[in-house]
Amino acid sequence: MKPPMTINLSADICGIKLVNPTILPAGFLGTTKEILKRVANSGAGAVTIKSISSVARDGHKNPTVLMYEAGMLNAVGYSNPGVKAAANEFSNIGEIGVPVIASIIGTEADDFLKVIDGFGDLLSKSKDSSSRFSAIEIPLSCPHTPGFGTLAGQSTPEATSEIVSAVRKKCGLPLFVKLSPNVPDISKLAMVAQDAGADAITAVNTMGPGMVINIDAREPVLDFKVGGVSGAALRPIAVRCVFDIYKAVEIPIIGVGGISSGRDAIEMMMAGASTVGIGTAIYDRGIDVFKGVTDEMSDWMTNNGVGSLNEIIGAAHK
Amino acid sequence: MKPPMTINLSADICGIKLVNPTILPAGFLGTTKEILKRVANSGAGAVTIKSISSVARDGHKNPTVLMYEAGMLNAVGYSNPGVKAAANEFSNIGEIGVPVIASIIGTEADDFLKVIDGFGDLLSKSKDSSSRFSAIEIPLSCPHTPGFGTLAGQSTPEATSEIVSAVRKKCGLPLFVKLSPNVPDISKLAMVAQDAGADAITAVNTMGPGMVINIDAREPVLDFKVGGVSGAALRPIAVRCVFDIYKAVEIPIIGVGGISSGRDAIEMMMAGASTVGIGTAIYDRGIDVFKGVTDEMSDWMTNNGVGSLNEIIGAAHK
Amino acid sequence: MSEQIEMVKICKVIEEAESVRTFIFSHKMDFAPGQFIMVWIPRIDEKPFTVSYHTQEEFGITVFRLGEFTKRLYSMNVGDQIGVRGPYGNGFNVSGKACAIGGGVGMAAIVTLATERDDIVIVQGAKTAVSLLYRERFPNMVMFTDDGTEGRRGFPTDYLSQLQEKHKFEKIYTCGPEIMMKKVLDFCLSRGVQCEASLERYMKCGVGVCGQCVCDGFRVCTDGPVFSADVLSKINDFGRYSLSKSGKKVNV
Amino acid sequence: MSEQIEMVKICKVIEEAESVRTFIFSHKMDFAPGQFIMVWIPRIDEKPFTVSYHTQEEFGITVFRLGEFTKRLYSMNVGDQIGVRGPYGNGFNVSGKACAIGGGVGMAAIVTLATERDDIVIVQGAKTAVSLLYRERFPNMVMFTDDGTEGRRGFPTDYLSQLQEKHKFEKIYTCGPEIMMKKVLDFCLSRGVQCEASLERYMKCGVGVCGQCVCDGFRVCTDGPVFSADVLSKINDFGRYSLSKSGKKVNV
Ligand SMILES: Cc1cc2nc3c(=O)[nH]c(=O)nc-3n(C[C@H](O)[C@H](O)[C@H](O)COP(=O)(O)OP(=O)(O)OC[C@H]3O[C@@H](n4cnc5c(N)ncnc54)[C@H](O)[C@@H]3O)c2cc1C
Ligand SMILES: Cc1cc2nc3c(=O)[nH]c(=O)nc-3n(C[C@H](O)[C@H](O)[C@H](O)COP(=O)(O)OP(=O)(O)OC[C@H]3O[C@@H](n4cnc5c(N)ncnc54)[C@H](O)[C@@H]3O)c2cc1C
Ligand SMILES: Cc1cc2nc3c(=O)[nH]c(=O)nc-3n(C[C@H](O)[C@H](O)[C@H](O)COP(=O)(O)O)c2cc1C
Ligand SMILES: Cc1cc2nc3c(=O)[nH]c(=O)nc-3n(C[C@H](O)[C@H](O)[C@H](O)COP(=O)(O)O)c2cc1C
Ligand code: FES
Ligand code: FES
Repeated sequence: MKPPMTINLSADICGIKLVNPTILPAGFLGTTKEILKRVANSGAGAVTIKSISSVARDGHKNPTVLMYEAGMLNAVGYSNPGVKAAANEFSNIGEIGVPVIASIIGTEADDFLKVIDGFGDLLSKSKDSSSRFSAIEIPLSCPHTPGFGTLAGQSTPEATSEIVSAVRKKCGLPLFVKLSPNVPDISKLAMVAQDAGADAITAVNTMGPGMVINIDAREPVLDFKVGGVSGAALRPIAVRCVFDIYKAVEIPIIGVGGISSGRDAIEMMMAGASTVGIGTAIYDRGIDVFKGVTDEMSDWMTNNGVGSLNEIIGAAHK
Repeated sequence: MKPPMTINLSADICGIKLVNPTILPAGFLGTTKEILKRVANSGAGAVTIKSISSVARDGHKNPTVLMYEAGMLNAVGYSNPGVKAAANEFSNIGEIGVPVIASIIGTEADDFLKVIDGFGDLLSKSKDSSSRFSAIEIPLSCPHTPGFGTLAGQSTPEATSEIVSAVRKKCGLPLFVKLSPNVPDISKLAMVAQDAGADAITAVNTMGPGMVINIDAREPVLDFKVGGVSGAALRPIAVRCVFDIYKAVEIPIIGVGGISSGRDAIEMMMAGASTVGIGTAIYDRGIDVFKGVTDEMSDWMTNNGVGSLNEIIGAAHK
Repeated sequence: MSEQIEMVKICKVIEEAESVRTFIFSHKMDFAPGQFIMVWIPRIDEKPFTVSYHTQEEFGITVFRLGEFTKRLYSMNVGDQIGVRGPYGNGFNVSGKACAIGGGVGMAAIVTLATERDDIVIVQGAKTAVSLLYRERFPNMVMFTDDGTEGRRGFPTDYLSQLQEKHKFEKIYTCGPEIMMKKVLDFCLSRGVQCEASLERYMKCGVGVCGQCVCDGFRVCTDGPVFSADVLSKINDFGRYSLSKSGKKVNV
Repeated sequence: MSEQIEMVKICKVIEEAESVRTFIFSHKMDFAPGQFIMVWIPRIDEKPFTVSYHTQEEFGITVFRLGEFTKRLYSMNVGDQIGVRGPYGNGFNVSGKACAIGGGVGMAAIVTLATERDDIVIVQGAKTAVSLLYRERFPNMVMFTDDGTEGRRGFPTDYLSQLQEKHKFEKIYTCGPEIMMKKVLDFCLSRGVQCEASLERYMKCGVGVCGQCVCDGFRVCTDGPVFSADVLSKINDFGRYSLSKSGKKVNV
């Protein structure tokens, strides 16, 4: 009999150490420090705050979130209390206990810089890593909020380059650029982001947008009519995006889209992701999904004699 | 008590009369006249032949089709016997008993014309409608076959315009242009197709492409690695595309993507489709899905006092 | 019902009090007292409402005319259609000799609980007589009004010791203004009586993903809305903060 | 197993005849005799194979070394991995006193049927002695060889009347070269004996959507591969045409 294996699930993204590769992505539950603590305690390797803009936004009217049999649609519309309130909420960030990623949004490059200013020391590289965010993430890819993401043309190579460069100059923390799957050539965009100074690519944001109509009401269900599609529907698209990006760039990838089991997480990592985001699966599996996925990964690794994540990352390219 | 309602399910697309709005889309089962007869007898209002190129193609190696929990991936790669064999197979086309749509493909505009030539009288408007195809469909939108569709740039406005114009000049039959959901602006493309002479828009082809990796094999499952995504995963995207196109053009729309129930079909029609394609649902519900969907539509219409499809088409825009 | 919104027609409207109406739908629903549904008025908004009436064949909600959304809902008539999804959240845990103390919107949760457990002592507090709810459904209800126009004068929480002496409750349920619930909780903790309170927070998704309704590390929509005393006593936000529509922390 | 491809390891290899091997996998499978699975060799191809061996804990396939794909498969060893999905298709309908006539690849379906129904008379035809399969598993098998090197000389179909006189079969199953199956069918139709034949067609999806395997209005992968006499007698393509990889009609 073989001796029992030691499975090492620790992950690394741009030098940030995670006890496991699962990350809470932006927009899920990241409204307060206390709820992020709960997610961390439930097993997430890292967490992301809900995207923050310079001033408060109410977002779209409800319904903003909608389940359908193959996933979820949402048009939350970036509701957030603005950077001032957020900076206050996330002071003493070290209490959360795992690395925290700051997702920030803006309409023009300048807006992103205002948010960085607003967070002050929380985004200052010179601070001790336990008293600040571990990384900054800029989603250039929301498909349902006028003024932001794809609706504002932020997913063109030109805009991506401009915004990434500006943020890069302003903030010394690891910079993650979150891309949309709804672009003609995601590898190219990843290369543009890399060249402009991104330290990692987060792939992907929601796809579409899509629409669900309630036929008895004869109306689209989401108040904004259309919303980004996440969950199982998105997974094969996200896996293909990560696979393509892995071939194109040197920087690591955070794979996000429809992951809900250990097998799904391993699939995404074999496509090339170094860590994985888990959002929509919280709906089905609860906040414990992070521990569930990690346990399932560990079981598969044990059964397959795989001791560490390095043997998995990019394995489908060989 | 109200008198029992008469439900009229008959549909019209470019003057072609259908007993009901369900259509077998290209690529499903359309290999022989006999199998199309079976589909027609199982309740389809119209059927489409598997896309035909000027010369025979073996397509991609297997696996070419793959189910996953939210839909289907395929990279069939346009296997087809070429137009000569197809013209032979589909002689006496009237036997099929419902309108038959000829899906034709090519790499350059010229190739499309060769296929039209190859079909001869079967695509001649001067022939009696029961001894020829009822319409011609050109998919400019396959996401997984080198030389065709999106991989050949056929979904740019320029290429769309060029190919549609060329086919328009050559063939007098109603011309359906099938679009990809993976384009930056599908309304614009629909307008370009309309301006170039399209009589209807078929929306949509498969999305993506996507990828599924078998983690135990550490390999993408499809032999072509990536494939177009259809089924439930695609439905909200398809509904949104149809909704957008309906606002943009005057010509009718054939709505395709993830329809598997009467409610799904009505949803697609409320978004703006005049008729609907049903493909992937054959996997779950069998060939009888056409009758099933039609019966379910009829039940809903009865319960909601809706007598004809005209009251449904585009209803979500009001 | 389920995750998908279902359109349901109003089959009955009951005038409960000034600016308060109950709407009944003839629609089956699997339901436990304390759960809520999301109510959609197309093109307007979608908001959470406690199920206040429930039989084998019907369910109902009680609407307090407040802002834009409830004005629309309040003015609806028999035959009008709304969309509903749910029910969501947990329900009350029923056990032992119990009392249920409610006020305002909170009474909705109290009455379905009392319908299932007819030995529960129901206590209602209101500003004034015309605001008292569900009097016909529960003739034995113990009533308090701030102005003494009906029942006893004052807040129910002022008489907690007295009630407890008399009935020796093993458990007290409460749903209503958070200040009232906080007092009930403190009372129960000091007396070693079990307690469950149903919280209200601004909600969006209703299914535990958006983070809008959080109260410390809990999602009111999914982990609640009913919480037990031992959890509540650890929730710092209880009685203090909630998140506004944008996510800003505001005082409750 | 299921719609998802599962990777399974070869746990045993059996030499059946010249260029024919059976591969056994220790993997459970819900299965009815006559069904097939799709076998995937990553980066090579994926093709249909009849399940030729089935117990509670194991299943197996018998591989005839023919072209590119079967050469690869044939040369695999214990511990090697392949992907499988399925089983697909219908199975045989078991009833009455029966005979099963097979030849070549077709024997795979015959033997799992005979394993479940040990009263079936098995008849095998082969070119020559070394091509005969499964002799150890079924010592009572009636054998024919074209060259008379083992069993009777000639085709099983030449002796159909004789066999029928002797055994008075209520039903005859057949799987093998289509010309053989066509003869069995014609015989059964003329004698009023029930008949089921298992067809082989080029397959791609295996699940009834691509149209590659069609035979008149039927999909061999989903409506078949087993068809009854009344259906077969109406299929014009049976014994005549199949579709090549591109979809071209070719003679069988
Ligand atoms: C679990 C739960 C159960 C509820 N049950 C009932 C009920 O049975 N009957 C009833 O009349 N009301 C109930 N409410 C409150 C109700 O959802 C809103 O108060 C109501 O929709 C008021 O909205 P408005 O647009 O009319 O007024 P607004 O002027 O928009 O709001 C008035 C106040 O209601 C609250 N509110 C508004 N929108 C929401 C929202 N989306 N989620 C939560 N609170 C909100 C805020 O505190 C706000 O200050 C419940 C709320 C929750 C969280
Ligand atoms: C329902 C069914 C059950 C089968 N069971 C077995 C079995 O138990 N054992 C076995 O050895 N073979 C079986 N086959 C045939 C097997 O799938 C192929 O013959 C085999 O893969 C040969 O492929 P090749 O690449 O080695 O040879 P090739 O040179 O490619 O093909 C040889 C011949 O095999 C047939 N063939 C090839 N590919 C396919 C395909 N994808 N689908 C169907 N026929 C094909 C063609 O008639 C071709 O002329 C079965 C086929 C079907 C349809
Ligand atoms: C309700 C909801 C809200 C979201 N909000 C944000 C957001 O604020 N910022 C962002 O970058 N991504 C946001 N996303 C996208 C997710 O972070 C994630 O990229 C996407 O949902 C795919 O992952 P999943 O399938 O695991 O959910 C949101 C997604 C959902 C469903
Ligand atoms: C296996 C398969 C083969 C297909 N082949 C073609 C094709 O040859 N030509 C074409 O225009 N579309 C083809 N399509 C796309 C379908 O016609 C249809 O647009 C798509 O599947 C969405 O509809 P559905 O979700 O109902 O399947 C194919 C789709 C599948 C799944
Ligand atoms: S309302 Fe979204 S988490 Fe509770
Ligand atoms: S193999 Fe595709 S329909 Fe049978």
